[in-house]
Amino acid sequence: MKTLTIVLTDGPYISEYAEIACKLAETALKQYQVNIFLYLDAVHIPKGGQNPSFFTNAGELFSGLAEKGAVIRACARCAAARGYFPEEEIGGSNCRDYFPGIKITSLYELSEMLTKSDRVISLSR
Amino acid sequence: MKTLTIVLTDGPYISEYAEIACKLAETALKQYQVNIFLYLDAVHIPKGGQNPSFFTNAGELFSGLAEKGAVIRACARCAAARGYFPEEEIGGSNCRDYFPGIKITSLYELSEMLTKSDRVISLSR
Amino acid sequence: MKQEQCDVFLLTKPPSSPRSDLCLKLAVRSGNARLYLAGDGVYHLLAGIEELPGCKIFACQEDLEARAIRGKEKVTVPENFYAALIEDVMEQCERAYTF
Amino acid sequence: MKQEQCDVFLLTKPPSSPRSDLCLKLAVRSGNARLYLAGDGVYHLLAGIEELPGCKIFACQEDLEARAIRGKEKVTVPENFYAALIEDVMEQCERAYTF
Amino acid sequence: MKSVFYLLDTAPYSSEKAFGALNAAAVSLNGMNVTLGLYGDGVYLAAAGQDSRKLGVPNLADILYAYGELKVIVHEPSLVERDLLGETLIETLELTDEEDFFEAIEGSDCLILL
Amino acid sequence: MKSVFYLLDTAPYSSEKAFGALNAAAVSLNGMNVTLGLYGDGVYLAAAGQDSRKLGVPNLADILYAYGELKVIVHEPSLVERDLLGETLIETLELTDEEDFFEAIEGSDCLILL
Repeated sequence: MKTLTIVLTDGPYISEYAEIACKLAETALKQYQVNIFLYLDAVHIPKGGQNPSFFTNAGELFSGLAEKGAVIRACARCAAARGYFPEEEIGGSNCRDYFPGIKITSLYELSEMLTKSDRVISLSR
Repeated sequence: MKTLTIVLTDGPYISEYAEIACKLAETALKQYQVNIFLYLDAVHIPKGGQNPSFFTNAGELFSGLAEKGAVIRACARCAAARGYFPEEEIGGSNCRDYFPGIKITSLYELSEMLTKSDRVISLSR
Repeated sequence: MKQEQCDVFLLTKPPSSPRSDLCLKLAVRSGNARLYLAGDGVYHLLAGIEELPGCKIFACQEDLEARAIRGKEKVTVPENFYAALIEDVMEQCERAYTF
Repeated sequence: MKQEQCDVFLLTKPPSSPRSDLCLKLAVRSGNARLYLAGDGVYHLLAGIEELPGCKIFACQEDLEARAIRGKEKVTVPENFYAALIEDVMEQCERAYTF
Repeated sequence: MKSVFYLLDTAPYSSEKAFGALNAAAVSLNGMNVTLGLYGDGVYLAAAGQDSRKLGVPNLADILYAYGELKVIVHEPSLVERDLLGETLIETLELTDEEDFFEAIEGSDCLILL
Repeated sequence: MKSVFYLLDTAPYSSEKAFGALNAAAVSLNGMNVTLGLYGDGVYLAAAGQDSRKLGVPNLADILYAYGELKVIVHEPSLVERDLLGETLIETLELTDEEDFFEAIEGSDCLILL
């Protein structure tokens, strides 16, 4: 099975890239392995408790992607800077502030993802 | 006493505006009233638990400003979208995820701040 | 859906962005580019991007509608933009770029 | 420190930014502008911004050093950039703008 | 401050900034003289016929209509650069040349860019 | 993927993107052929003599030196546009014209912009 990796750097709402990434991943998941690496501000995307009155909940969207098999990882340095930390794993996540299915990992995971990918898409402002 | 209001829209670390705002506010507080309104991604600035290994902790900087008298408020809609909610007030904050001294308020507070200001500085990418 | 080898470009930036310039330069160099416009990328239709040599243009319906930009004769608006894009990116193209 | 009425501009964007253009246009219109360069704003020194008519230029020392940009004869590098800026913004100027 | 000029220089929909600028301008109407200036990529907000239902986000043109008392001016050179001058534009907006646009900025007590 | 081209088109220090691009390029050295391309405002990273101590942030030039095995190319037309060509530049970087820069992008298995 071919693999697509998506690299994101923007947080939710401020730009539309979380939503575009979600549409790409949703489509690709029907046939392919999908990895998503959350870098810089994108580590805010899986934060629990989002309640955007006028937009679609980005955390739920990404949690849904993880449920469908997407491997979603957040950069540990970027996450720690912004107050998200890895702890013991519950519900497929190792961060209590994150939606299920999304883990904090080292930046080396990005390199691993790229090595195993057939295509890479990066989206950023 | 004259009043300076600073409007921010970027989150911490991704841009240097939180730090520049802090330098401006720190200086202005010696003589003036300082208001800071956190809008859009800037509502991430007061998040607790930030641990940026290579940068200065933005949450601590802003909490320090509040301690010195700066009035720092975050937009309720932007905060809710990103998972921050007002609850009962503890330590000068009404959000359990925020550093002390920084409150979530309605966007109307921005208008109030502007009306009462002698100068306004907005910083954004 | 066999086709000759092409390069795919996903462009989400408006014409004013330096990233748009870079994207279009690479697309013209490709000689056989499939340029997918989403987000603010659809604003390139105002500037006549469909005349770019060697580029076949696709635009995203919902982004066109939100931004009130009309499609054009030489521009394909797929029923499912992201399905068409993913198929091209994963199966059809030699190189894939995102701007 | 009495001085004639001026306008203050804080510019933190590099020359490529459209906001820099807007800032410099307004500064030239002012006729008596005090232009404070911080952050990427200090890159304007490479392009000779100190020759802009009617503009007095100030630059932030720590931003110059980080970016390896040298000061210039006509450019003031205050010992305390933010103190000078706040004094100008709060007490001296007629209008204050940030870009 | 008795007046505020919000300058929007980013395109609608791709970022929250246009939505944020509209909301901020709207709340400021309460007690201040407010101008929203569309400049650079911000002028894309002037296009008539926006329909964001399929995108699932607020229709920003509808918000403009909803605050009819908000003064919105459009920097005409930015429209020209973006090939928008020949398109149908929202009729409640006021096209201004660069001189008038700058005078509106200079005539306001403060300028806010998001 | 056996090779990756990271394109940095934002200036250092004002944003985390330069720091992020350097770190991402550095970890990718482990098993991939990596090129970091400085383009547009990204070429400001090429200036020699950066000293960020007073700013209290990492010295990005030092990170470049620390990863000597990282191939860094600089888009010369961007340097010229920014009046940087006459300045002292970090000597380990390779200046390339537009043709060579684009060929380096096209010769990589993927292009990542942060």
